Formats: sequence, structure tokens, C-alpha cells
Amino acid sequence: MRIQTVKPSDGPAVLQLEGDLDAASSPQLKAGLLALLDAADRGVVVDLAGVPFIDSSGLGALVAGLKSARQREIGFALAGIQVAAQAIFTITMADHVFEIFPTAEAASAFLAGARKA
Amino acid sequence: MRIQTVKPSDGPAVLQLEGDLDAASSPQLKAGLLALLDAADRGVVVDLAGVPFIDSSGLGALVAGLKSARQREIGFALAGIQVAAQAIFTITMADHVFEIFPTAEAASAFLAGARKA
Amino acid sequence: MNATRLCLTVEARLERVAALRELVHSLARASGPARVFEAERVHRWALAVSEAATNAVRHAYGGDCAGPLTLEIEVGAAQLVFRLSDRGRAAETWPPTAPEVAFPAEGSYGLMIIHDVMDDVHYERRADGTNTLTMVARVGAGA
Amino acid sequence: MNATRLCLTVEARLERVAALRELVHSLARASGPARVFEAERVHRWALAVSEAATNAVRHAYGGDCAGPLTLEIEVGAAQLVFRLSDRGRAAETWPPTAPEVAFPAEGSYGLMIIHDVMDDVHYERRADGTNTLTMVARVGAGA
Ligand SMILES: Nc1ncnc2c1ncn2[C@@H]1O[C@H](COP(=O)(O)OP(=O)(O)O)[C@@H](O)[C@H]1O
Ligand SMILES: Nc1ncnc2c1ncn2[C@@H]1O[C@H](COP(=O)(O)OP(=O)(O)O)[C@@H](O)[C@H]1O
Repeated sequence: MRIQTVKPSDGPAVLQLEGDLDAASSPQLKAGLLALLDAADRGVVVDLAGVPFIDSSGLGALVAGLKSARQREIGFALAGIQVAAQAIFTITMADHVFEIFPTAEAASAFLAGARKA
Repeated sequence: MRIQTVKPSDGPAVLQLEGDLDAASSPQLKAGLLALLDAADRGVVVDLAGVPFIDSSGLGALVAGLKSARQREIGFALAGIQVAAQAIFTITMADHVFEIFPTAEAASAFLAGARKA
Repeated sequence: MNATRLCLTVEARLERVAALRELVHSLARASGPARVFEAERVHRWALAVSEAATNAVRHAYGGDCAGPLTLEIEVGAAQLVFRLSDRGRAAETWPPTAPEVAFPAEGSYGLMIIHDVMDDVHYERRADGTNTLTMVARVGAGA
Repeated sequence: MNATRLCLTVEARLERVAALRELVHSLARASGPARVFEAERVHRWALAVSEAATNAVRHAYGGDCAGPLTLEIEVGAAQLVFRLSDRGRAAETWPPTAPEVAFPAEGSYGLMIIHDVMDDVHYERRADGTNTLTMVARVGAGA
């Protein structure tokens, strides 16, 4: 799993992931996500466009991020979930709990708007 | 296996192949090749850039083409052999028998030149 | 006749679980054009297999690279059988139905997913020290 | 420990041979980053396996889709073992060394290729009606 962070000065931080998100790689995501949330007061978008597979450990890491963001009262959204990686969200009904957008741009715009409103 | 023929008015005909060339697909290539050789007086280039695998049946079809071209005294060349498909040519030493070029353009230029010379 | 059968044995490590779920994706190519499986179903089978394999690494082998983990897939006309075998510790209990997990939890979705995806799930400890989780997915004869 | 083992059974048809040689390419992913095989060698193994499988379809089964064709691959520290089994007719003879083929012939390169690529080739007809061609490729412990 490769993780890259894009931090624009005027919007939410975007965490771009590439590779399968499973029990082997999710500890790395969780650590990266929690570290980023410590310093991202404009919110965090997790861009999953480069992730062809997500299992329950991967979902667990995303849930950890969501909980931390809620505690800190900052925005948290998912973007670009591939069709191949969707099953875990429907089975666990996590798709009803996360804010989910087709693209990172749409997610960023939403989080930026939510802050202003 | 998909086969497409490009027949420029002023140069050799180019047979573009896509897919594995094995015992399942080589009868189709052999038929296409022999039919084309009947009508291609400016020579024939077989473009293998889209072929990730060639086995001995595939080589057999190419040999049938070469033999027919020699009988008819027209040019015959192979182009764009992928690294993954090279083994069959080295093991059988067919790479010493065929005219082989990196690209279909180079092969066409060679056959056009050979006719003029 | 439809004899398609695949198997793969890997070292029981989290890094090898990807190879086991890849085997599920090889199904399509191995079974041929006469058996086209819906992509969404294949993704779900791969997910369930992946969860089961991760559980075997974590719980049967306790996270150590202590032995082999084997996936067998049998493609029948009416069902696919996924058999995952390890040689680690036996599970104390294996719930016959899916346990309820309240979202948002950070873990423990594995069994729920396996039961949700598969039509039949059966766990067996054999005398020779092999644990086998058999997961069955029913497919229409024309599916 | 290196327990990696793959197998695939398909219907013995020319159209399924591609799935068998694909299994050779799955080696890398299944064995993990500790075992990196040179791409050129993997291509050669896939070619030899493909030739052997085509022969089984054509000669053991006579071109009919009459039964199963199984490839097993065992990844050892010093060698890879490729075992191809059919339940068709037995081969009358199996040449222990590569026959010479004069290029340009249009066929009959199969056995030559198998012997050229593999370090050891062994054919066996068993009493239960199974024919097995065992092909061994030696690999350095560090290869
Ligand atoms: N292959 C297995 N061998 C032994 N115990 C298992 C196995 N799979 C699951 N279990 C038991 O069932 C429990 C629930 O598993 P699961 O739903 O996947 O969640 P998690 O693995 O996150 O605990 C595990 O905590 C473990 O005690
Ligand atoms: N699996 C097999 N079962 C029975 N006979 C075989 C088998 N493989 C090869 N043979 C015999 O060996 C001969 C040489 O095979 P090969 O070199 O692959 O060339 P080809 O298949 O083009 O004849 C075949 O013609 C066949 O008689």
C-alpha cells in the first residue's frame, strides 16, 4: 500500500491510497490517518480511487479515522470507492455511516462548504 | 485472437494480431495468413506487438506463412515480438530464419526497399 | 463435464492472503466462457475468502508463520465450494449463523461477512490436525 | 518453511490451456517477494507447460473434451516441480531426451521445447489410469 498526502492551504487534506487495503496493510493506513487527523483542522478526505480491494481490517482503519475525526469535530469523507471494493461497505452498512463521494474533488468541496456554513 | 489487416496501396500488407497465439488460435492465423499471401504481391508483415504469448503451434502457422511467401517469391517479415513471447524463437532458432524487426514500420520499409533494390 | 478445480497453498502470513483471494479471480479464466460469473459476486466471494484466510492466520496460527494455508475451489454446475484448510489450533466454537455486529465497530466483521456472502458455512476439525472451513456459494445452472 | 503449492484442474480442451499457463505466472504472487523469479524463466516455464498441456489434449485425449487435465506446481527451495496429469490414453513412448527437429518444420517442436526448458522430465502411467508428466526446473536457493 502506498500512501500520499496532499495538504492544500485552503481546504481539507487528501490521503491518496494505492493498493489493496487488507489486514497486511491496514495498520499502516490507521497510523497514517490518525497522525494526519492530529494536524488537519480543515478535515480529511480519504481517496480510495487507487484501491481495488478493501476487507474488514481496512474498514476498521477507516472507522478509527471517522471516530477520531468526530471527537475532534473535523470533517471526514471517503472518495472514489471502486466497484470491486464496494462489497464491504454494503454488507456492513458502513455506506450509511460514512460521507461518500465519487471523487476527491467533490468530497473536498463538500467539506470546505460544510465548514463555511 | 483478433486479426486485422492493413493494406496500403504502395507497400506490404500488415497483419496485426492481438491475443495469445497458441494451439487454440493458430488455425485462425494460418488461414488468414495464407489467404492474405494469395493477394499480397508487395509482401506481408506480421505485427506481433499485441501478442503476449506464442507457442509451437503459433510458430507453425508463421512457418507456413514463410514457406508460402517463399514459394510465391514475396517478402515476409515479423515485427514487434514481445519479450514475453521470445522464448519459442530462441529455443527453435527460428530467430535465425525469419526476418524480424522491432516495429511494423521498420519491417514495411525493409520489404519496400528490398522490392525496389 | 465440468471439472474445474483450483487450489493454492501458501505460507500462513497476512502478506500471502492476497494470493488466495486472487485465486478466486482466476475462476473466470479457468472455467471458460461457458461459465460467466457476475463480477459483483466474484468480488464478494474474494472478500469472504480473504476474511476467512485472515482469521486462519490470526486465530488458528496466532499470527505466527507456523504452517500452510490451503484454498481449494471446486466449480460445480449448481454451486462453488471454497475449502480453506490450516494446520493450526482448532476454533473453540464456530457460530453456525452470522453474529450481529453493531457499526461502527473497528473489527469483528469477519464471520458476519463470511455468512452474508456464502450460502452455507461449515467448520471441521479433523483427527489429523487439519481445520477446514467449507464455504458454499450456490450458482444457477446458467449463472 | 516454503509451502507454496498451486494446482488447477480444467476440462482438457485447447481453449483451457491458457488457464494452465496462467497458473505458472501466478507463482510470483503466491510465493511472495522473498522468491523473485526472473521474468524470462517464468515465460519459458509457461511455454513448456503450455506445450505439455496441448499434447495431453491432442494426444492423450485425442482432441476430444474427454476428461480433466490437472497442473500442480510445487515451489521448493532448490527446484520447482510442474506435474501435469490426464486420464486419457497412455503415451506409447516418451523420449528421455529432446528429439532433434529441423527448422523450418510446421510442428513437432513440443517435446524439444519441454526438454530444452526443463532440467528433468519424467513420464509415468499409473495403474489407476492417470498419466503424469513431471517436469523439474532447478532454481538457485537465492534465485
Ligand atoms: N479460523 C479460526 N480459527 C479459530 N478461531 C477463529 C477463526 N476464525 C474466527 N475465529 C474466532 O471467531 C472470532 C470472530 O472472528 P471475526 O468475526 O473474523 O472477527 P475478528 O477476527 O476481528 O475477531 C475471532 O475473534 C476468533 O475468536
Ligand atoms: N501427452 C502425450 N500423450 C501421448 N502421446 C504424446 C503426448 N505428448 C506427445 N506425445 C507423442 O509425441 C509426439 C511428439 O510430440 P510433440 O513434439 O509435441 O509434437 P506434435 O504434438 O506436434 O506431434 C506426438 O506426435 C505424440 O505421438
